[in-house]
Amino acid sequence: MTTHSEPTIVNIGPHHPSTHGVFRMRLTMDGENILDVEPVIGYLHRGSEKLAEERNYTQVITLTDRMDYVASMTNNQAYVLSCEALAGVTPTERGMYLRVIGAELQRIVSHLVATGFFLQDLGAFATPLMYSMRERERILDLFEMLCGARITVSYMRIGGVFQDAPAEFWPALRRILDDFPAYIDELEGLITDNEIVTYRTKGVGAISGADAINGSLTGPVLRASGVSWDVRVAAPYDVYDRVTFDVPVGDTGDNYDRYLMRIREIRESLKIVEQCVAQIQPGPVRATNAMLFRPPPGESYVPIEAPKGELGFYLVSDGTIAPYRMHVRAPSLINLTLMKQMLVGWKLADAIVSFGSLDVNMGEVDR
Amino acid sequence: MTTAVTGNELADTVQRRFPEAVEEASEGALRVAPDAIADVCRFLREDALQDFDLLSSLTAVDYVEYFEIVYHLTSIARNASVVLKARVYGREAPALPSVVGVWQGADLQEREAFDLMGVTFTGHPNLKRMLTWEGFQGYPLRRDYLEPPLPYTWPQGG
Amino acid sequence: MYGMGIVKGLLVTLKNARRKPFTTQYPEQRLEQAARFRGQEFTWYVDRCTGCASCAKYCPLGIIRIETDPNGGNEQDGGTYRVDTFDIDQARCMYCGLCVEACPYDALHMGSNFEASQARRADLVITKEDLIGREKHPSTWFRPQLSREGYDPFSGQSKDWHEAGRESGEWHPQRPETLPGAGDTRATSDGDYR
Amino acid sequence: MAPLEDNRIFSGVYGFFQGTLSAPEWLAYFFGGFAVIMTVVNGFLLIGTIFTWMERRVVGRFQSRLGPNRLGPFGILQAIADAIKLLFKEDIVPRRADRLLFNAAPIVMLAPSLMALAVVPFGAGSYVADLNIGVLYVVAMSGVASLAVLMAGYASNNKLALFGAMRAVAMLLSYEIPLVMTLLGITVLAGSMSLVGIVGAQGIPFLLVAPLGALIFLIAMSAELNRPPFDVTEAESELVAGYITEYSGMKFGIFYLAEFSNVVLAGALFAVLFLDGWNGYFLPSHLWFLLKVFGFLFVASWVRATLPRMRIDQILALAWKYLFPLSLVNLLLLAAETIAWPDPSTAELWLMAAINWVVALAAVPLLAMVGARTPARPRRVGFPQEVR
Repeated sequence: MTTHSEPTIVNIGPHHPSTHGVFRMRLTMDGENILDVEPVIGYLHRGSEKLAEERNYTQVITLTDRMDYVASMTNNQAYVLSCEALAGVTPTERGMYLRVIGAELQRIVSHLVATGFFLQDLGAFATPLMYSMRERERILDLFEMLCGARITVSYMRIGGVFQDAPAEFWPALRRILDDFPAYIDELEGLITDNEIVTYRTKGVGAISGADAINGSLTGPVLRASGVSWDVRVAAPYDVYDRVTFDVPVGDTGDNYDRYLMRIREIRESLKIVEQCVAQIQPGPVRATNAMLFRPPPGESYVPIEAPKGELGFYLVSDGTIAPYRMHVRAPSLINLTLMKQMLVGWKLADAIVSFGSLDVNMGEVDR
Repeated sequence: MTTAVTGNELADTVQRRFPEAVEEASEGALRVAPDAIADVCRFLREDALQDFDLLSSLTAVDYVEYFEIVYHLTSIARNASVVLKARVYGREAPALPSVVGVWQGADLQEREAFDLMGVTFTGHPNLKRMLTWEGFQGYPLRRDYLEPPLPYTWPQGG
Repeated sequence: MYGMGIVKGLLVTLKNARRKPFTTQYPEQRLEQAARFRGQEFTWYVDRCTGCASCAKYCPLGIIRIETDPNGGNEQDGGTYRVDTFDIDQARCMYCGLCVEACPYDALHMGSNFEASQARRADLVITKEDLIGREKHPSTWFRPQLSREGYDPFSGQSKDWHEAGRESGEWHPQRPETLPGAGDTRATSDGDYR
Repeated sequence: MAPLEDNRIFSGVYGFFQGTLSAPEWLAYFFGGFAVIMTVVNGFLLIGTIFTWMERRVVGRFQSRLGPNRLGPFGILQAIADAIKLLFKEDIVPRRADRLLFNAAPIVMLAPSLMALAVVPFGAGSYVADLNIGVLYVVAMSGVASLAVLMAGYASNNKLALFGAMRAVAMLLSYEIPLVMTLLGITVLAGSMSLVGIVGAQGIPFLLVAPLGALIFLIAMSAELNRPPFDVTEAESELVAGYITEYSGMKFGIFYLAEFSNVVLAGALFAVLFLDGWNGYFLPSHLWFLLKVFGFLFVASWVRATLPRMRIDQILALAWKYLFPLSLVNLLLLAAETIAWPDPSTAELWLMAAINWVVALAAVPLLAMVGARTPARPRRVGFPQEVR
């Protein structure tokens, strides 16, 4: 006699240990295999774009910190660059260098978090996560020295940064730059050629280069699929045209490659910070001291390479002190487009790992 | 450096292919008739010369008299970017063809524009609310959206 | 060989087991904080405050409440108002520091404490009396004169308003018209920024 | 089979009741046996509780943090504090759960591991019972535990728990076979199934003599106990807490204690079967036994702190395509050697050890290439009508 069975619908999230914030997947399952995925988002929607219309340009900076709460420095940078393009303000030299140092340190922090939680999803009992958090804390101490806060930094202002780095910042940065490569080798030793990790992530959730471009994926996820597209190289902003670094590119675009991209990008970021520290000159750190920034009417969109992908603020100004419309091109949201294609056909365990490898931050997805 | 293709340069190539599509070409962007947007986008993507294969960002802006949908396109091979715009009039049911057929990346961005601005994209596979819950009435990002006075109870969402 | 990756991982864990734990036991031991730490319990010098309320205007959340008495105590010649109430609602404050940045007279400074939690939400509102009576340990956030002097809010003694010093004029935020390349930015006659 | 009388605890209590209280003979016998059981079960559960504390400290140490250190010296009372806390926690039974099965599951999980203690020799001459089919008894007991996981998963009316239960059934049963094969190998080598006999026959610790057997035992036992890298039944990153998602209060406490006590039991078995039980120089036999068990527990915590989890189909592939042939090779090898040297002296044991090591070092990588590879992308399993 034939046993009749039909697909079960399993809800992963919104209250679930490994959904990187508040995210829900309605999986239609046949036993362990996934037949259909429907991501449900919006649990962390705070209406940042509506709020921005009631705040003046400098107050919106505190809003941008809280979008991708793991990489607030690069959020500030994207917003401030867009404002400067709006009013034609050119930031000071030292301000730009400090911005790039902050952004690259933030990229290292964001990739550490992504790698740590990627291993946590794979089941390693929080040990790689603890190592990543331990190193992340040392960089957050630097941020605390630089701008007074560890997570919501609000460090950048239109025209540069709000205050110069304190004297004890540079030796502390020097210490980190010296012993970080050794630490990254240790973290890689724990993960990269661990048979169980390769066994579970190689070939899982692969996306081809063409599909990735068509699905507007950007950042490490796109580069893992073999497409060499990095906004820092394509459209250099701040001082990225004066530093040399290479862009790691994967080949198959599976979970393993996405993890490798992040580890290699951490090494590249270290190189960039090294060059910035060498090239930085004393000088003013802020072009304008304007409290009420009032750009001429117009619009601007300056994309940057945030840790999660291409982040850009589309600002429309009508000449008043508040932006008329602010739209955030959120890389985390758009990287979710191809999730169904990545997960269908795989197992329940792979769904969590593939979602983890996309390194999505719910604060940025829902805004 | 990404060469920003201006609206004027693009105007005549698009004009030749789609005579009545171009409404206005300025330094910053090329404004196209709303119902021709899908065809122009397909042309810009598939044409070997243009090759805009990455839809960077899709935004809806509410200018009270009309809604303006802004498309930021990028060509990875040519390292070029262009801004395409389309204006949709009327506030009850503004609609224009969806470009999900051209770039799959537009899927979630169009759903967000529909959810927050109320612009329907015809031909979108599952145009549903994304950020607000199913029982939500009104489109919050519109300039004339007024939060109903408290205490209000939304019907139980899906 | 098949098992080598796993063995290497195990050795890395073993190597880390020999290192000293990096966690600090909070109530007994404390992390040393940076001088610029944006903490709770603001430092406010009543003698310097002219009641201009630019901090209240500039706060993104609008949680600073200032009531001044314009016709009353206009004793100081500089045309300052006497401040009757100066409440900061710390329950909703996010410690972004924009109020400290906006204060043109260096009267308001960020605090450097993070243990000011209360049982009831209403107790979280700091009143004028609290601010005046409190020990003054201003953080050096957006106060270059304090960081230049190497002041450490965690060890130093309370700082009187004379010693807090004041930064030169160009450091403080300017009125918009001094913005290079910006259009006419003065407020229109009917008061709103049209 | 040593009679119960010469067991020190039993004879002490029996004498006390018989002599001073001049109680009837059957009552003294009852209390004598009860005392023996009390000491063994409580001792075992105490070690289980200590292991929960030890695991948290050791894994903490691996993660360069401290682990519990507030209650008692080095936080040793943390385990007892957890037990007390769980006692007072609210005990929730889900609405449409199968009440009988739901309440029975924790007991069915803990009871077999306690019963399996009867045959384990803790020291020179101190064991509860020396059954001559000791190994078969242990295998029977470990089979029951997998039943408890299925009962818990099915009874708690929760999809994630059901997933945990289904995975448990598949994994535990398919790892039973390599486990039994290895125990068979050891029995053949030692010539007797009684654990005391096996300890006696170990001139050299069997770990050296049968390395392949030890490796398979370790892997199969860690799968039986849901220990990483095989903890798919309560995978906290996928199934929230697997089959014990719906459990709270002391029922969860019993499950938690049962899981850790099973690991201690596995440690005891590994010590008896492969590390020559309580034999050792200078130190008293009980201390040697404890040292060996805690050594195994340290390695278990070490593995738990490092290795990520494998996917369920990879685990099954590992069992059937890799461990099963490997255990056959091991069994064949040991059987041949026992025929060649029926009653092996120490010298012959060393010879057998040499052969076994060579074969082990050859067989493991060779089979790894062939057996353990599973198709990275499983065949598309769809329903007749593909869902949307």
